Amino acid sequence: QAEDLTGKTVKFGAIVPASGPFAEWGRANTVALKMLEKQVNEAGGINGAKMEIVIYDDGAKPAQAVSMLRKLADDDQVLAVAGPATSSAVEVAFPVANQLGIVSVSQNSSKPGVAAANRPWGFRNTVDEAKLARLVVPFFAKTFDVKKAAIIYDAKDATASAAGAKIFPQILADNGIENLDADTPISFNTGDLDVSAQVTKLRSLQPDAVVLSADYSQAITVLREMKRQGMKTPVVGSTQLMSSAILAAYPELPIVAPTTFFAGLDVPAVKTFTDGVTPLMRAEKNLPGTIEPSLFDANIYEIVSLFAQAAKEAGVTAAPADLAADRTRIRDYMASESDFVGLGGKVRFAADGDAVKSFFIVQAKDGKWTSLETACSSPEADACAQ
Amino acid sequence: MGVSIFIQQVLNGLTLGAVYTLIALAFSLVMGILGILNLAISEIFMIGAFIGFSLIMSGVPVWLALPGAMAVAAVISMVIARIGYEPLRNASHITPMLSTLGFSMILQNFATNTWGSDPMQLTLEGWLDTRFHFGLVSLSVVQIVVFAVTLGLCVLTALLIQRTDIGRGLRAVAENRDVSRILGVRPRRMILVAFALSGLLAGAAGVLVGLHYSVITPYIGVDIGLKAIAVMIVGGATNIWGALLAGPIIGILEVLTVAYGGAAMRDFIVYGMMIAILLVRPQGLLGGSSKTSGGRV
Amino acid sequence: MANVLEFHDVDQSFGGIKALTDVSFDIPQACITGIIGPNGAGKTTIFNVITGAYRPDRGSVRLNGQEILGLAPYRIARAGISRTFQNIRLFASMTVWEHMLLSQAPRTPMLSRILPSRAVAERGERMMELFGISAVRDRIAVSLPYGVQRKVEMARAYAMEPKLLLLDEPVAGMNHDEAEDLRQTLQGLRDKGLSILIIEHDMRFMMNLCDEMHVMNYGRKIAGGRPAEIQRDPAVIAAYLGEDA
Amino acid sequence: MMSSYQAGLVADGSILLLGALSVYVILSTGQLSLGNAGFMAIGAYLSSWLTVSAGMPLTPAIVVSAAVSAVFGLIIGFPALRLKGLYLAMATLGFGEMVRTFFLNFEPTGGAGGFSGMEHVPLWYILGWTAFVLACVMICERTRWWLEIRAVNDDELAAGLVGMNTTVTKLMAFMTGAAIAAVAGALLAHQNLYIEPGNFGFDRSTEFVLAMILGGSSLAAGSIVGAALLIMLPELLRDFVDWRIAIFGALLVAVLLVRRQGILDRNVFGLAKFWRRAN
Amino acid sequence: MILSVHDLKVNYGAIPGIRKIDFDVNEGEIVALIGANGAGKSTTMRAITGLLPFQGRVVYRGRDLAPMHAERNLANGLALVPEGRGILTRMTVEENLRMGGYLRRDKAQLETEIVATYERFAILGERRSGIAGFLSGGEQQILAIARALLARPKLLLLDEPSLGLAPMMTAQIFDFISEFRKQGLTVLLAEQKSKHSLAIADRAFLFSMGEVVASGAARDLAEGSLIRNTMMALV
Ligand SMILES: Nc1ncnc2c1ncn2[C@@H]1O[C@H](COP(=O)(O)OP(=O)(O)OP(=O)(O)O)[C@@H](O)[C@H]1O
Ligand SMILES: Nc1ncnc2c1ncn2[C@@H]1O[C@H](COP(=O)(O)OP(=O)(O)OP(=O)(O)O)[C@@H](O)[C@H]1O
Ligand SMILES: [Mg+2]
Ligand SMILES: [Mg+2]
Repeated sequence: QAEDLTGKTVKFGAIVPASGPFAEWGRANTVALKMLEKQVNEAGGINGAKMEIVIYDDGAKPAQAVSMLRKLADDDQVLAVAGPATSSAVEVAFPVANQLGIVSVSQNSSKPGVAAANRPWGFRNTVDEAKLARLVVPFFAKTFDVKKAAIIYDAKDATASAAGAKIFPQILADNGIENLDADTPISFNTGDLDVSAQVTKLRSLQPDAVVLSADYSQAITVLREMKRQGMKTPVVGSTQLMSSAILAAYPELPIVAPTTFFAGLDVPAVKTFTDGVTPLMRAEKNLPGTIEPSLFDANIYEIVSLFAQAAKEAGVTAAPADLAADRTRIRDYMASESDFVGLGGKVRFAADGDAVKSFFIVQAKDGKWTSLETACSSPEADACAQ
Repeated sequence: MGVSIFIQQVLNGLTLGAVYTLIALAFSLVMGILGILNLAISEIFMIGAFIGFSLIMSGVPVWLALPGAMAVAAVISMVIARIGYEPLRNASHITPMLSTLGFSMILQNFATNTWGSDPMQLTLEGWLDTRFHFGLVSLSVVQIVVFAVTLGLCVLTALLIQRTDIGRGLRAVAENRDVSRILGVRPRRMILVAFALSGLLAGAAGVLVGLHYSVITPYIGVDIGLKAIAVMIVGGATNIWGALLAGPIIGILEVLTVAYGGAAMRDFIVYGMMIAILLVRPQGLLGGSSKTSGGRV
Repeated sequence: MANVLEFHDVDQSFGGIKALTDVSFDIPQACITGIIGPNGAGKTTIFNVITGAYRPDRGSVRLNGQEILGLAPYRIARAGISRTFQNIRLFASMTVWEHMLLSQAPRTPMLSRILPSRAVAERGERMMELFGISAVRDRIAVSLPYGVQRKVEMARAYAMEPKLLLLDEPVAGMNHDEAEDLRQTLQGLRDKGLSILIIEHDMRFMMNLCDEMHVMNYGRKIAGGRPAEIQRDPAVIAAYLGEDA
Repeated sequence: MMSSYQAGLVADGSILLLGALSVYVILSTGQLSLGNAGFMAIGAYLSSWLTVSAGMPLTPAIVVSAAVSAVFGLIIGFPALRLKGLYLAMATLGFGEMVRTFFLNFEPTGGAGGFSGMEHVPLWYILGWTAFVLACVMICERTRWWLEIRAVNDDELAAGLVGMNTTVTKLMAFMTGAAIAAVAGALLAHQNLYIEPGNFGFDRSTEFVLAMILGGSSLAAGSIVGAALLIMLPELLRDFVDWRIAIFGALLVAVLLVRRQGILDRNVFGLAKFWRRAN
Repeated sequence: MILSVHDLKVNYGAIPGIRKIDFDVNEGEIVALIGANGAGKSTTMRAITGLLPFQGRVVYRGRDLAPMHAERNLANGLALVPEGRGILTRMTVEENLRMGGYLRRDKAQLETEIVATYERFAILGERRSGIAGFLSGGEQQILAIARALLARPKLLLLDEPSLGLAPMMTAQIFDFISEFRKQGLTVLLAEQKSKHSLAIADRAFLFSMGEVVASGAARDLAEGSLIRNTMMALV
């Protein structure tokens, strides 16, 4: 059915935070995308057409994310966009995606309900924190024999505060775990260096476990303070904790989190990806020499791979006149049951726009993440079957 | 239990307050005297932290890393004085403030590109890692170092400003450049001195913060910087001792709000208190009263 | 003749300094009244009390019988007292012409301040002519020579259509001829009914100008009367004029 | 025809221009406000709540928000009367941070999770408001009333002594500035369709000040240039990738050094007048 | 000759401040610069002192002065009492006087001279720890002159020193100055009130529209009708 597109170019866009507080994410994302572009084109492109990924930086700022989405859609005439990353940017960008009729797929955003509110063009290749937490907490409680726990969260981060203030308390209650700070929640603000007061308070509650709902860069501050105050309570958190940087913060402490990807995962596709991209990232001047690909790199790699597959199979024409039709084709392909296989297994998108994929419950141990258990983000049986 | 937690919290607050005090001093050296808000001080503080970190990580002892980072910070501050302040001295006081904002962007971008945006972590070893325990209360050697250095630098700065010709010269330049020149003061040199001193203090604060919290990112400057400005204002920008009083007040207030209220309300309380103090004492707690501003008809 | 201003029993101190002690005098309508005295005697302080810049410890100041002590400075100005400053205070961003427009604004209602007005423009022109500053109308006022700035200040003060004009050392920085011109201008204004209170150290100028004079020393009024009497008063000679004056 | 990308930039620029004007009006009386993002937040949240939860049409919602924000301007303006220079700037900064923290904790408008559900406004609507506000300010600038505002800036004491009610002037400036910032906030909310407390931080307030000072703080028209520059520059510097922000900062310093009174100043117009008269 | 000025020219942007000024001052003299408003007296003084960029030559004690070096010129003994007094209003009277001796090394001697100043001008003594900005206009003028003399200048430039001074105080100030003259002080004086300054000056130069239009012994100028005529012609 697909026509031969030799000589043409199929363009996709990507919006990454390559400057500002998440610069490292964006810069690593860029490396992963460049690699993918090369791989696809070396393998014959998209039905003969060259694939091109136009990458813009939004500095994790909502206004710039929107500008870039418009620029990609209008000036660059891309067929679909990967990104933006942060939930704040996504909240503003998805309505514009709907307005313009172009797919926008976030690689990071895990704030509950964002894609669901922006049908039909907004998607997220992430799993809602609520779904993950529901499976992680019981597992964690059993493993560490948790009867009472205390929650600490980043009140300024929309995702972390939604999880910390609403989702985790509910899940603790559902699992019969006493929430020690239910009345006076312990929180801090993004960018805080000093969380000594919070940790002193946590310590004074003497919990069996600490629920840490924060982005890893903020979580490190908390873990460090726990270390300084000699607090040895196991920690459980959300996907936001996933980063190799967490591993160095408090190596003696068991830290458990859910994720759909981590660099040491023993799956062939992941190994190939990691082995391919790690040296490229480490060769970049603006990235640290010890960097490892993160969950977000895997996610954005999957997103554009999926675009490529959609373009191939749904038969885009890459003709300027068919732009709107091509975009719709990609959207329809994404919304339908497909057989796309990502790095960690099958990936599809539920009606709420979020990914359905398998995930792993991992624990930090000896400076690495170790997988403890595999699960599926969808309650339906075999939704994640390989 | 309740009491020792409280004491621990007060100690936490004092440590935080000491950090604020140092940065507030750095601000007030240029603001209290020259009347300009050097927003880049936040970033100089951050760079100081990174330089200190890098030096310590590469094996330089702390007693050498501290002055090293302070020196680098002072040089950056002097560059800002020459390029970002001097040529703009005749413009309204907002213009140099914005040019220092430009420098903050440069410094932050530089740090992101040099050290990455992810947190940089330091593992302390040897005597620095020691902690003393008094029942449930604990105090680290680094905390003691933070207190001692803060107090020492405060006293030195105050002596310099209040007891020497340099202090008078600085105030003269601030009030009227031409008049100070016909009295023999060299404005360019004076301003360089003020900026250098302020850089030294910010750099010291950076290293101490790095040591104490042992995690830093290129973005630590902004929030702490704003708080430090609040501390300077609460204490009274024209009085060096103001920062020494207001730093611990704000530090403890902040920590106690977090401990017994909630972090979410913290900034609300802190800035609310700042405004309240300004309403009662428009020149800050120790700032000279408006009488000394010298206006008469 | 009625008094425009009655300044009665005023004490003013600053910390330990008694700037005015029990000072009283009246300013008759359509008269030029002078205040002289050594440096720091309290002359400018009298102006500051009248215009509301200072709140005295005690006393009463009445403008046409109305108490004005305690009113906000802008209210006193609107009630008809305008002044110049010993340390010239012009608006740094404004041209001479803008000073003329501005000074007429406060007494008019809001709406007329927004709409352009021919009457205001005409009065502005007249003020500049009166004080001889039309030639510099578009210059930023503070960049003018010292003496010219004084004239701008006077024009600004007079443009407010005051009942009482307070002048603090107006001829400082003017040469003899300019002072003479100013004397004639001021006497002309007096003849049209304006009351003027003036501080000046130039005795020759004052003798020719004033209808009446008060002498201050160390915060107290030591003499008052016609210029010729003042000039012969031994207390005044000792405190202020010196033997050879 | 404008692409939607360009249209988006124009909308962003208009909103920034309104923000800059809100600072300009207050600064004209010599008071630096570093808290206008707070007024903007009030406008954004209140107008959004009115349109989404109370079902009010947008234009009256904006007017109401502006009025409420003006009341807050009055409340913050009163204490501001006692403060001078950077002390005042800090108090306004504190106010801005307090408003932000308030919305962070205020669950009825979503707290940290933000607020959404607004209807999109067309570009012409944003431009209309901007043009209206700009025209008002520029007309005021030519009146004698504006001379009073400048007089308060130049020498507050002398202004009082030559008969100006400086208290009223300063408070009016604060109220007007607060109202304009609220309009900017309302337009932002209905342009982005999602707002969160993080949108209204210190960086937003400084951006306003920056736009105004860069463009020229002695006349409203300057803010147009400043806002345009601030919106365009980051886009033009995209090629520099990693060093984009540093280069932006350096250019900023360079512009300030070359034109320390801002890109436009009163003389530009003064010259034009001079030219006309000469011919 | 302690100072000679050749072809001095200063512009304020597009506005000419002075066009062409030539004059000289001999060691130990009092020289008066007189002329109407805007004639350029203040501009000349500020340029010589090193506060303004200028064209032309200023030769002070045999050496050419570079523009804009007020600090260095003071170190070489050239002090200015500026128009408008230039008091540091936020400092105390005592601190202002101390600033007068900022460059002096003999701080002990300076202290005794400050005490002597207080004795001579009782007003300053009474207010030594008061904020200078609150002094009356005349008191500030006294402070400014006293402060300049504490720098031990060789050449003192006084811009309208009698501005705001009561007649007796003017006399006292000039007494004070003539005392310093005996110790080798030279004075350059700018005054509007020609009568006043001509009475104490040795020589005078008449300025008009930024140029020197007449000069001579002060006594001659005072008596002759030259000033009056020149001024009339130019106004
Ligand atoms: N705001 C103030 N604070 C402190 N002292 C003041 C203040 N205002 C005036 N004084 C003092 O009060 C006294 C009278 O001052 P005032 O200005 O009235 O003098 P004056 O008669 O105008 O003198 P001059 O002729 O020098 O101008 C002076 O000693 C002055 O220092
Ligand atoms: N800052 C300035 N900006 C622009 N022009 C100036 C400035 N200062 C002085 N001038 C101009 O320079 C010329 C000379 O002024 P200057 O002040 O030297 O005169 P002066 O002889 O001292 O007068 P006065 O006796 O009034 O003090 C005048 O035309 C004046 O307008
Ligand atoms: Mg006086
Ligand atoms: Mg002069």
